[in-house]
Amino acid sequence: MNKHISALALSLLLSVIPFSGVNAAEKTIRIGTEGAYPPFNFFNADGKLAGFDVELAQALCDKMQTKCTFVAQDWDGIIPALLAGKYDVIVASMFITEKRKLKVDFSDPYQKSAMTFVIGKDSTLTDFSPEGMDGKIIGAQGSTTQGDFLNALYPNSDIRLYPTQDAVNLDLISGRIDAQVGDMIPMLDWTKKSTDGNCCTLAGEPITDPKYVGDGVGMALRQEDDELRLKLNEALAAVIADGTYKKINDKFFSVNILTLQ
Amino acid sequence: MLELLITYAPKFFDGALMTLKLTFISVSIAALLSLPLAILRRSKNSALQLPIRLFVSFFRGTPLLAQLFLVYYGSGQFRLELTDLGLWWFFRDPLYCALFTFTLNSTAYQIEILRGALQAVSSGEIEAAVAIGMTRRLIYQKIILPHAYRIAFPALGNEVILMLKGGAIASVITLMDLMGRTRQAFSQTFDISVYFWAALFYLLITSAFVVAWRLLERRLTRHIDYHGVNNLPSTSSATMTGLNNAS
Amino acid sequence: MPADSIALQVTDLHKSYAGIEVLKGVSLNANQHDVISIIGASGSGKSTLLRCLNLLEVPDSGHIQIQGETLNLYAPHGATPSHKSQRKIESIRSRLGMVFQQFNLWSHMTVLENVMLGPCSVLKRNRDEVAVYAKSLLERVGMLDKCHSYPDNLSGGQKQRVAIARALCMNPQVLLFDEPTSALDPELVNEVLQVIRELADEGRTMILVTHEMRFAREVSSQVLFLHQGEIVEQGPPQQLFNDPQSKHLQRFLASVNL
Amino acid sequence: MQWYEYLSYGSTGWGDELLSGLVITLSLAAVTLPLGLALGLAVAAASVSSSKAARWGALGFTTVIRGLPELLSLFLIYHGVGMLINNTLKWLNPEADFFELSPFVAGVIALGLVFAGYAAEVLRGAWQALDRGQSEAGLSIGMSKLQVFFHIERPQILRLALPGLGNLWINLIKDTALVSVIALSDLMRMANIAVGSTKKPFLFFLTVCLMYWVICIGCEFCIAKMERRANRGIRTL
Repeated sequence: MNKHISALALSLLLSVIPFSGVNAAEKTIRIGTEGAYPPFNFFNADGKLAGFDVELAQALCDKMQTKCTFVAQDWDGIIPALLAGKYDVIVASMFITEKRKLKVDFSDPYQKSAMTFVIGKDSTLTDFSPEGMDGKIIGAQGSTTQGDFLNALYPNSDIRLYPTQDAVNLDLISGRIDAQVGDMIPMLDWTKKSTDGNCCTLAGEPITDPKYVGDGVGMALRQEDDELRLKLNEALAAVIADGTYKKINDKFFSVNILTLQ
Repeated sequence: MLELLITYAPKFFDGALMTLKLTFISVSIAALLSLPLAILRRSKNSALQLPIRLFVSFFRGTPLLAQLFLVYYGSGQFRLELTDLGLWWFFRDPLYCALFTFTLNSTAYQIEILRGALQAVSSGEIEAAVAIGMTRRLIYQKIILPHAYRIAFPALGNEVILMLKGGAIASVITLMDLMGRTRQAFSQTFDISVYFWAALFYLLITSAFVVAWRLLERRLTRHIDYHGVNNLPSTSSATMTGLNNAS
Repeated sequence: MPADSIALQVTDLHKSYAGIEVLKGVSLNANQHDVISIIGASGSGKSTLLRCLNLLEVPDSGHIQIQGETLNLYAPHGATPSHKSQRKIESIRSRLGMVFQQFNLWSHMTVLENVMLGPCSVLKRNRDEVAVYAKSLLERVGMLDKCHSYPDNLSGGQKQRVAIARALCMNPQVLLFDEPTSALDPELVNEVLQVIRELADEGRTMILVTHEMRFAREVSSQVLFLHQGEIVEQGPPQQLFNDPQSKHLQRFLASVNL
Repeated sequence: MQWYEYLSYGSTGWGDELLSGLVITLSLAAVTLPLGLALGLAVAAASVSSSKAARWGALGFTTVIRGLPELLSLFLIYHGVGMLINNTLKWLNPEADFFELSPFVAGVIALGLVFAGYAAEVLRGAWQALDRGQSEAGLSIGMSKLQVFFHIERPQILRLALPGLGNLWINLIKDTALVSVIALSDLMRMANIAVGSTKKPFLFFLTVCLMYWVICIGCEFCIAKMERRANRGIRTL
């Protein structure tokens, strides 16, 4: 009797642990995001993930009528963890770049991409060309397109790469860095909406060179997951068409981030 | 795998230099600070002793990572006050912040090491010096300190290695040390072998240091009979034990 | 001599360390109630002989026989004994009580625990019975009042008396003493010798390595003189001490200043 | 907002998040300890065994573990072992689902290996410092080697190794902070998240420092008590 029960338990255990959710129809989609990139994805004081990315992803899941779980992952390891199968799709406002396309596939863009310089309000900087920024300290989040952009074009500036965008913001507030380069929308949001972002303002022309900002912002998937990618694209088109996208957009932003108009 | 090394070797090399710079500057300053503090720590006057004990306890009882965050990002919160005090230029620089934190941390550990070593100097030797009329200062100079440093030498070597390894967190405040370069290279290649190369680099540095320290130790302690100790196959590794926390 | 009166019989024991032969074929017989003293200069192999008897050192070759159990050793140098002979070795050891020069009390156990561990763990005897017996032995060596002390709080003489009680508690057929008083301060020697003397008077079979010549002379039924790994002379104490035959023994007795 | 409101318990304050991080930190350390200790004991046994291969293996293990920064070991395990397991699973069964090496498990493995590397040295030192006479006394009354180990050597090794192991335990608690870098929601990471949201780095980092400090002092106190217990009857000067 006991033997039977333990055998049963064992087989249950085996079926649950390594091969969880083999049944595709009932598969939960695991969504990876960073959780340190407000207002797109961040932890609220409840310790829960929130933000535009999170709400949009939830809307997509509702549309596809599947269950979704969210997983937070440091930006540095966000692609390796996808490849290792920690989650199935990254929804973390990731730019669609050529370099990333070597490793992952992207959905259709769900935001337009651009980068911008941000400076303190009392800053006297006006020239953001590589010459103008000679000898200046510029911060950006590491392992990002901003970092690649700075490393490639600003060899004479002191470039500092931080583990999180929050950390860059902190050091811009404290004046450790003269300027930072960040994604247009979160920077817009941070400087306009938050109390601590009040210190700072966008500066210079938006940076839109597709070499660095790519073709917009997309959801990243493993290259073999074509089926999920197509389903997500379908769902994305649907939530844009039925106005859900606009509702979420307006909850977080004053501009339409799909078009940046 | 080798290609990767060739591409990233110059950056690794830069990073290794930064790692060495961070370690040796902070350990050296800490060495200067820790001796007077260790002597004060042994004083019977609790007004002198207590703050040092608290200092040592705090820095040994909290993670280096938390200390670094506290100093770096914490000081950023007090920019105006620090500017008024004329200190902001110092705390503005991540390198200074890291050196400051690592120095304080290493000082705390070195105080404990020296305290133990000072205690281990036998009272008989000190009495003998008192008996021939040596002054307190002279006794410290000629008897206690040479002896104490000889006792502390292996533990101080361990402390340097702990700092070298502990310093690998410097990249969280934008310093591109060996670990920082490694993480950067990984984020560009997603190739796990980057970490293996970094491991090899670290092992090379630590082993080279262990050997150098042991040679130095042997030179400094030539007069002590090491018969049968130096020939143990395990002493090279024993030099690296983390036992310098022992109080 | 009737066979059943033989307590321990050792034949042709050889032992070398790193090519140097320390025991060159030693044989000895201990009958019931014998007290055998082994004397000799330091380095003559006395302690090695005793340690070989208890197999703390495994002899290279020879036979050890103890009431019903025989161990034949033909092992090549440095060979570890097989599992089967390991069991036999343990069984032989449990019948031989050993008292060490350095006491070797277990410092993490109380006096009583030290005495009780062997019977409880090796002989698997009932704890309560062992406790009663252990206490009676401690009383006999005059240590009952210290039975809950730890060894580090005892004097050397007290430690050695506990060590003797520990050996006795195994009910050994033969007691081995390895220079039991050499590590003691002079004023503590007598309290230990007194205990050993009482054991001899009781008729215990004992083998004793000692420097206390006067004591050896008083308590021994037989004395062996060991010189460079060989037994040069043996016999009753009066004969050996009063009428030494060999030059070595004469020289030795002169040097120890009886 | 006042500082104590930031630390309060509830949906506006971060007190509850910090406490949940503390639970993760402590459970990580508590799970790691027995595993690290067992592995350390095995390595220590190998380093004093009669097999030359085992001795060299143990020496290699301790040298590598103690020559690498803990952070690097953590990354190696987190990224490397995860990849290894997945490749093996894929190879065994191409249909297999991805196996996720959670940050917690990666942390336990990495910190356990680090702990074992140091603990092996402490235990080996204690083993070598044992008074051989005491083991001989055990053998001399016919105890088997196993009995000698269990009744005589083991308790004494523990006593001799306790101060060293105590230090390693405190180091382990502090090293758990590194796991925050690989996305485990431990105390350190919760503080980082709170700082990101509130922009009050000094307050939160000081708070976590004090929390670690209190834990470490508490542990030191307990270890001292255990040492006193273990040293019953041992005369120390």
